[in-house]
Amino acid sequence: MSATTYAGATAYDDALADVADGATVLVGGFGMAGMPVELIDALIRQGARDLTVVSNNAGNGDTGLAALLAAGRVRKVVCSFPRQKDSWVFDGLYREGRLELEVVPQGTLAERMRAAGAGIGAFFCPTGAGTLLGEGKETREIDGRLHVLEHPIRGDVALVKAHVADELGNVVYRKTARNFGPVMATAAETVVVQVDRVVPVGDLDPEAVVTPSIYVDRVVVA
Amino acid sequence: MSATTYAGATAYDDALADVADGATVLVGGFGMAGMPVELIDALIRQGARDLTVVSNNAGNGDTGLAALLAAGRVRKVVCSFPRQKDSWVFDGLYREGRLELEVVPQGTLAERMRAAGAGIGAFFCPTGAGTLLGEGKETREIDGRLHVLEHPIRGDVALVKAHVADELGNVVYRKTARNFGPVMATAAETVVVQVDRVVPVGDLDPEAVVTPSIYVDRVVVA
Amino acid sequence: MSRSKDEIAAAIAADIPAGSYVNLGIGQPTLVADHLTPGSGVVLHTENGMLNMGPAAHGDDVDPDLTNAGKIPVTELPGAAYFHHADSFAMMRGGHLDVCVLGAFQVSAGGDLANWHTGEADAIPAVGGAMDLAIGARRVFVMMTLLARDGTPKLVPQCSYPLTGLACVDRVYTDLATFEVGPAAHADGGVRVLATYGTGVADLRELLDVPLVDATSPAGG
Amino acid sequence: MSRSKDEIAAAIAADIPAGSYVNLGIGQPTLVADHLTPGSGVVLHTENGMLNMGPAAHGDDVDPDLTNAGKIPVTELPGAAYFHHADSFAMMRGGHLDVCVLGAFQVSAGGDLANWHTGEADAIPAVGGAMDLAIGARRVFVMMTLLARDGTPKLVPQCSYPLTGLACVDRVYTDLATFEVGPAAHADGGVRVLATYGTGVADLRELLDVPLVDATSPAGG
Repeated sequence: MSATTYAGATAYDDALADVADGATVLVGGFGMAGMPVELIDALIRQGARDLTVVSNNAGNGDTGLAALLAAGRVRKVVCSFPRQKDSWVFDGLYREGRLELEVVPQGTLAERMRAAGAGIGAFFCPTGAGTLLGEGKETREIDGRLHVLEHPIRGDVALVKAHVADELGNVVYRKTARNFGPVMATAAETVVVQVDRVVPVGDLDPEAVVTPSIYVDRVVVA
Repeated sequence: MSATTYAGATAYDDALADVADGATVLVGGFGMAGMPVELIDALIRQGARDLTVVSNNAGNGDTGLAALLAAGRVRKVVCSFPRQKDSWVFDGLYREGRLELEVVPQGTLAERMRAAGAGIGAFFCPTGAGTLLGEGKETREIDGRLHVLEHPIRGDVALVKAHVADELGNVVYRKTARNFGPVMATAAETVVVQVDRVVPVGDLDPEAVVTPSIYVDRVVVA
Repeated sequence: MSRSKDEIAAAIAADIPAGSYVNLGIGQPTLVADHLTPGSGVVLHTENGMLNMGPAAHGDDVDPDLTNAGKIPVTELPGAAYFHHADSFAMMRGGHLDVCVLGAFQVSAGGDLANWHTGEADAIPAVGGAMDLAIGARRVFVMMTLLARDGTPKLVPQCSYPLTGLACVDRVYTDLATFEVGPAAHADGGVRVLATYGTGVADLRELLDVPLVDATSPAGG
Repeated sequence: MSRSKDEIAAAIAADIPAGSYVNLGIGQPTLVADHLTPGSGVVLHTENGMLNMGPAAHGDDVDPDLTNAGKIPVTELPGAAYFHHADSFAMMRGGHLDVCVLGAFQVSAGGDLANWHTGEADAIPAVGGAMDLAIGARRVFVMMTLLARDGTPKLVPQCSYPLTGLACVDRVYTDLATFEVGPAAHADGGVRVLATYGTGVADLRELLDVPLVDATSPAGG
């Protein structure tokens, strides 16, 4: 269905008004590049609890994802790299046993969301085979190489930061801030994209659209 | 490794000089859009035999893929839609038992090549499950839905038609002529791309490159 | 009177919600495009790699690099996007299309679809994107005549032709009636008749070998 | 004399063929970039979605939307291309990178790599892209000191730390020597010593618990 544009003072809050307790939330970004900070802040204000957050990292410093964790809203984190120099919020909650953690190799994290978006039921992946992160998974040798069976990761909501959207919901990104955004936009029931700018339909080059409008439910511009 | 550019009168022939008998050749195009006609003609002149051709269709009229089939160079065709109004060359050879045929649903054809390019060992796919084309394949019910296990399709050579390349081998396409090109470019050992034009490095927008140079071995411009 | 192809296409167009993303199969389903109003905001997908496909191209607008899945030259509407085949079929298989409209040889009461192969021993098999479309879209509408040329019904208890997909069809639009099929409809005890054209539900019961539930509205028929 | 980090990095750079596509892991491996000559045509990949990454950005060149995998601001070289994470890791997993250079806690004679987890019970696990890089690149070079701070060797018969990948390392560049490891080297009866620095193969045999094959060239060492 067509995308809806949210603008004005309460745009971020309006776009996230219906996030349910227990939701799985895909959060874009790699470090701060592509991190949808304003959407995360709105999610904190919105108050949904018992969330599963899927993101590459588990928060830095005391803002953004770290603030969401500190507010006690998150039950489980699925990520590739939780431990960072400034991940003290995550580290503390995890050591206190107040957060579940699933560590997934970064490429497998991206591919599992891609599978969800692409209607792939499961896939055999060589990454992690024979390691701690492959333990407990179905394994199979294919062409002489060990693989583990990996399953899709679907979100109820995806929070994505992009660069420019048109009024239909076609989206382009900027440099390495693209990272997980286009994949997460395919993998969630409701996809919310915050952008720097919305342009009229026809202003984006159809050859250069990265996330076609079919994937985008809500565009937020402040 | 860096791409090599072939130009001049014998460019197409030079770029395909080393195709071996028995090779699997991925051939881009959907109908005539994106069909690398000049490369196919060069492959006919080159003379490699016993080829497996992977392409969406199995040739139209008497030129291009149809001419390659008519020349007796092809052992097997892997495609989604061989039977067309003007596929008389394929139809005749197939009925005479001189061509092996593997029919693959179009999306599965694309996804199997994507898997080859992406290092995925195999994947469970709902398409074709419970049909003739799913017979003999491993099946599994996932989330209440029947899936078949599909395996990668790898090429020794890919013949791709694109629009513009830069001197490094970054490539952009034009409209729906893009179709199978970007996927096939990831799935073959040697990737040969014919383009309308080669531009200096730096002339393509890095945000709009569709096939990055890492996938391209040979760029041919007449 | 029974419905013409154009009337069937118009009925399908009327049932497609505004703002939907839609794929129209090769052949008769393409007629549906003529009945979508510009204001509906319906976006057409073509599986060879494009969203916001426009009408067929003529004269100077013909561009060999811009065709639909039937390889017919088409045009581009504002807001278009191009993508490669793996991305295009990921979009379909992943359930992102709201509706697709397909032709059929047969549809079963349970929503099984047969539209790719006549089953003749010497037929050359050719599936194209039919199986991907059948299982991918959120709602699959079939557009067909209710009876084959030889008078046998095409809405059947079980398909005798080779299947395209299992339990994938939601609605069947025919010259004589519109039906709801598939697991949901079947749980009621049979196929639901939503509307009839020039024939009554009683007549349809004579024609068809599947149990029918009369769900026509008083204004229908 | 043993080699400095910069000397190890220079040796690795010298062993990367011209025109290669290369990923340099976080930490010491990034030093290799300083020793690649502009004329070599080596293209750097960063797994957060870019080819033709340039050097670290400073001052006005810093752009928060342009970082490397270590989240350090970098620059863009002519011929760059951006892509999303699934495409970036497909590129790695699919074997399209010619070389990647990684740090390690341990490497086994068979080429197993341990570089993501110390194995301590209370350590918070964090793998990032290490496993994808280890199994993806055509050739994996490890850059490390031969001995840990406590003097124990890091080139071992079997890794005691949790593994990153099986039989994935091709070469190990250390302060004291360069080794060829993995199934190919092992078939000869052990790890091959390609060059030594400030120490002899006999000394290395004392230090290490793996069988060494002396493959140093007369000019080496």
